[in-house]
Amino acid sequence: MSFDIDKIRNDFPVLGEKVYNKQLIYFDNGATTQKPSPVIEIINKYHSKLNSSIHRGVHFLSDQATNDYEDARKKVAEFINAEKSSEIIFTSGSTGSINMLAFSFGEKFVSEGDEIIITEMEHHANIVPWQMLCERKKAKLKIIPFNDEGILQTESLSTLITEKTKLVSVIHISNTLGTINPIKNIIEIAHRQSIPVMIDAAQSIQHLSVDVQELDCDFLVFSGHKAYGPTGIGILYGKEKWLENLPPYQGGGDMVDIVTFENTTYNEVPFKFEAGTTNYIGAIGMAEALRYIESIGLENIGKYETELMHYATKKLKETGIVTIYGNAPEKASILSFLIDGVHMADAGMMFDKLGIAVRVGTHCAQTVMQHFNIDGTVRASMSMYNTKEEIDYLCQTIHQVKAMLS
Amino acid sequence: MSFDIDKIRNDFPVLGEKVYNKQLIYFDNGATTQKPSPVIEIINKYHSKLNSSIHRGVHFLSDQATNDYEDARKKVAEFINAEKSSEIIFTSGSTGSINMLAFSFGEKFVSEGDEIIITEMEHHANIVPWQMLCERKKAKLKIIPFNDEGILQTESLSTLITEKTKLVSVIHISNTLGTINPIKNIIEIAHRQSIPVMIDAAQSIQHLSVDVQELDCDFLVFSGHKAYGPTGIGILYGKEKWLENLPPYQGGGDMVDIVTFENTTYNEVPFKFEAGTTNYIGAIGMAEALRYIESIGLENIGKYETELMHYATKKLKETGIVTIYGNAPEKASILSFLIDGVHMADAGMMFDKLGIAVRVGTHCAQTVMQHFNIDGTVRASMSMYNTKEEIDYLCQTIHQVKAMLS
Amino acid sequence: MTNIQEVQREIVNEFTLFDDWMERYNYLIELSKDLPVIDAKYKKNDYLIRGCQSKVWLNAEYKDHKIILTADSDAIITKGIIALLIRVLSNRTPQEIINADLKFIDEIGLKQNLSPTRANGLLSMIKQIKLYAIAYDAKEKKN
Amino acid sequence: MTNIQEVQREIVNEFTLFDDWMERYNYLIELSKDLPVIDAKYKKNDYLIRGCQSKVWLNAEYKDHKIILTADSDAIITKGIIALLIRVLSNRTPQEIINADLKFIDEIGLKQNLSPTRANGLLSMIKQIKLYAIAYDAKEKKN
Ligand SMILES: Cc1ncc(COP(=O)(O)O)c(C=O)c1O
Ligand SMILES: Cc1ncc(COP(=O)(O)O)c(C=O)c1O
Repeated sequence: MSFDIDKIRNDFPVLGEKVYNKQLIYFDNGATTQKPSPVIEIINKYHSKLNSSIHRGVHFLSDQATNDYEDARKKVAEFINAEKSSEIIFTSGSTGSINMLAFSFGEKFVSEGDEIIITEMEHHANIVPWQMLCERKKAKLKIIPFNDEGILQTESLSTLITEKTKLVSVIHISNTLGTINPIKNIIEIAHRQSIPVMIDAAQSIQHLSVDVQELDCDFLVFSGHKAYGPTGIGILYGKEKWLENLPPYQGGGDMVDIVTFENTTYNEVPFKFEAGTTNYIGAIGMAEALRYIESIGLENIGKYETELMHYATKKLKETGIVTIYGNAPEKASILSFLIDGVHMADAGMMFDKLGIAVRVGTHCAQTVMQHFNIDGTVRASMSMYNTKEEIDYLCQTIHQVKAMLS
Repeated sequence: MSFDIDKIRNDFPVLGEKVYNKQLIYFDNGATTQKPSPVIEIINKYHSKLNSSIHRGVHFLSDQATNDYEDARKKVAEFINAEKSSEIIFTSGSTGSINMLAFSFGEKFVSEGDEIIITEMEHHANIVPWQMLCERKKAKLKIIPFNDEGILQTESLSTLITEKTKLVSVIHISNTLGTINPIKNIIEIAHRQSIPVMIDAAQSIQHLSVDVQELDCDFLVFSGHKAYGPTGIGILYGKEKWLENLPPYQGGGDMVDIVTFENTTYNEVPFKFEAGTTNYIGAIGMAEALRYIESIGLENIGKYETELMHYATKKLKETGIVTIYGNAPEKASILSFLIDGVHMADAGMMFDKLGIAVRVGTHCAQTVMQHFNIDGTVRASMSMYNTKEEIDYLCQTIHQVKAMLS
Repeated sequence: MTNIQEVQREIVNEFTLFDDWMERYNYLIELSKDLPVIDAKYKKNDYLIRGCQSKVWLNAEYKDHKIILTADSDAIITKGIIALLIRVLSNRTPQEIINADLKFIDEIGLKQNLSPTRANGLLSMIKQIKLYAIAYDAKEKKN
Repeated sequence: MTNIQEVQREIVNEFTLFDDWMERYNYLIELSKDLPVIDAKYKKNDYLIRGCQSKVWLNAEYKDHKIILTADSDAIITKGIIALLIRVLSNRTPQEIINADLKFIDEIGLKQNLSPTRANGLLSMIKQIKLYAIAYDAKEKKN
């Protein structure tokens, strides 16, 4: 299949917009991706023709919405090759998923003195829920460090694991350094001691093929809005054997079987974890986004984005005035950098006015900044619809920024 | 202001749809309401022109989205007359809101032997989170009963309250019986003993004017999708003095101030309670829906819906073959009933094929069914876009159903 | 006796006669009346297939290498659909049931009743029948 | 001395000369160089107005019924904006500051920098200046 960048760009209406009279260059894909027309249209269609609450209705619209919602679940299962679609729980996003897991897993399996292992390069979403759990349960958080290249020191994992270790939770692709972590290896090491592993795939699901059965991960999370889908929807994948054993997170409609004031029994998996009216339109939109990804081909996308990354890295280095943070050999199209002698905030404001949307700051990964002893970086995160021309323009701009600001 | 039903119906594209070749009659508004064009359009516009992650960006799109998101917060605050917009927390829905409160309030204020008071007519969303909390903390759930008319026995509240009572949580309008509960009175009684009160306004916010300052409630929740807005978004209102004192619910991006592995400090209210990428497009859509409600006028809506309710009640009674559950004098446009001698499931299937969307079952309020010792009811819940003609057709259909099924 | 395929075809043919949903339902209501009454001793919670809106009781017996199904429901249309299911699936060998592809449900427009929305026990009922068949089949092979 | 309104008008006039954003930024960068250097003793965490992307240090002193502001930032454009704020707000009475409506920020297109997105401390800085003013005003009235 050929990769038709013009066609792809055409599928994303926002890319045609101008800001401050400049053609928009959207390099903030790590924060959220833009939406292709099929996603926009299905949401529109739902709101205009079909909207109806799911699961409990006995009427046509409700049947239709329920079927589409459950089909969305199947699509997600298929996309990550889950064994069963009941292993897919719809949540509000990656953050919602990790919090759900931290609570449910924590209630059942974590007690005083136990340990959870994460890495030094986690997004706050994969730090704070575990810290909160540890505080509640008097458990301990342990950290796999990374080196100055941004490479995870995986070899330290086996020494970090003790008989008190209950879970290992690892970011697949760092949203700041771009590092693609060797999660298969990590999962193997943890499994040797029978410790379950959660993968934060928020930055990887849209970039490379994730096969939960092949990885053998126990849990995996990602967000709809970072994979060309709508906001307010995300996924918690869990192996059936785990989900069956975890207590529910939120209580409410749909997640129950029989409710009495004396005793309430819960619905089966996955419904047990989906309390209340779920964001079914979000789920349906998300499935459409995954279909869109499939129509382009994840392999094509990954290849193209990697090419962009290599190109951008080379070009940034050629400016001679840029320091890149994160230089792992296995890297996705996320580039964190600073222009020498220029404050990131100044750079961000200038980029903005020149039409370039980058992110500036800690990228919700303050521990990464602490590692390098910096306040933050400028981050350009590239997607399938970005181009080399856009990268060229960014690099030109860098010179301009430098000239003005120092 | 006149109430132009034709114009209103025109604003809701789905109402023009046919099901099984019959004109759709949508009487399932208690489950979810349909969306007017301005809401559909703003979501569309966001997806096509503006989408960008909020709060952390320094670029144009992100600024715009952040401003619109924070304006949405102001709109919600204004709509319920909150003192400050920082008292408005965006959640995933009423269920998400109640679970957030049950956790955060429970962590801080509820311990062994303490009591939470709810009513016998709660939606599961206002039962199960408290049951889960009570189980975790070994606390006790106490129940304000209702009588066979569906009237809450408010007078029992003062005897239920003890010094162990930590919170009273009450449904404003019953999603099953339609009863409008005397929440002002309940709040007064509880406040006399300095006990905070949460109001579940999921069914009232779209029907009558809710003024949190006048009510003096401590917390209030509702859902976007039941008030003509999108799915996946809801509100937890809390008085500032409470929100400042409650611990966060979910951990992640945006809700933190400084994150280190040793110690994490939290952002200020309301951000402390909004972890991760929030459903900002949902929030913006929700605000648009509230604006739509205002453009029609909540008073006009309430008056019209009450008129529909009285008309429907009269008509249903005139059939002579219907039993209505919930006959409180103060009632919203929610009608639960059974056709004598006809199973609700049979009735539901027939209504469906005749184009009428009603809900059949327990409506996530099993304790209400237990009260009446029935398996469930048929529920017709009416909105501003329903008409007397639709009610007439429902009543005709009831005769047809009865004739066929007995 | 006609096989599962043939009975399904029969049913589909019967339903093509109907112009609208009310006629179809009328027919299901008729069928519900013919459903052989299940033995009272099976109308207990142990035999109940839980559904949200209507109750379905189901019993399976094994006679002469065949599974005999009896059932009931408190809802009439559901009972009519059950009557169809029994017509197709009762008095069959476990293998026949295990392999049965119940296309007729879709073809006569009742597929909805098997969607996860319709918590009326029909989907669970079919699952339960297949489970019985698997169990009797395993037993058979053991003997 | 010109009053707050007049200074704002002056600034707006200056900015109308610029055709594009780069010129405006250039001017802000120039201004940043003129910002009187804050005393080193105030460049400590106690005087820091926390922002996500750039740091702002602020000190307020009260002399002859007027508030004297000094400030600094590690980001240059932010520093330029601070210079404007100080030009408008420093050397004013508490009452003047309390009542100040800082329209110029919007009018010269810098409103964005006060949006909750721009966690660069400017919004907090203005809040902090107003808080100082309120505090000194209260003190004044007490004396
Ligand atoms: C009274 C009441 N409370 C809470 C809820 C739960 O709302 P949601 O499903 O939007 O979370 C509902 C809606 O079903 C309701 O009617
Ligand atoms: C690696 C990683 N994990 C988790 C998250 C949180 O995702 P969300 O904000 O969609 O909940 C993000 C996104 O910011 C991320 O990049």
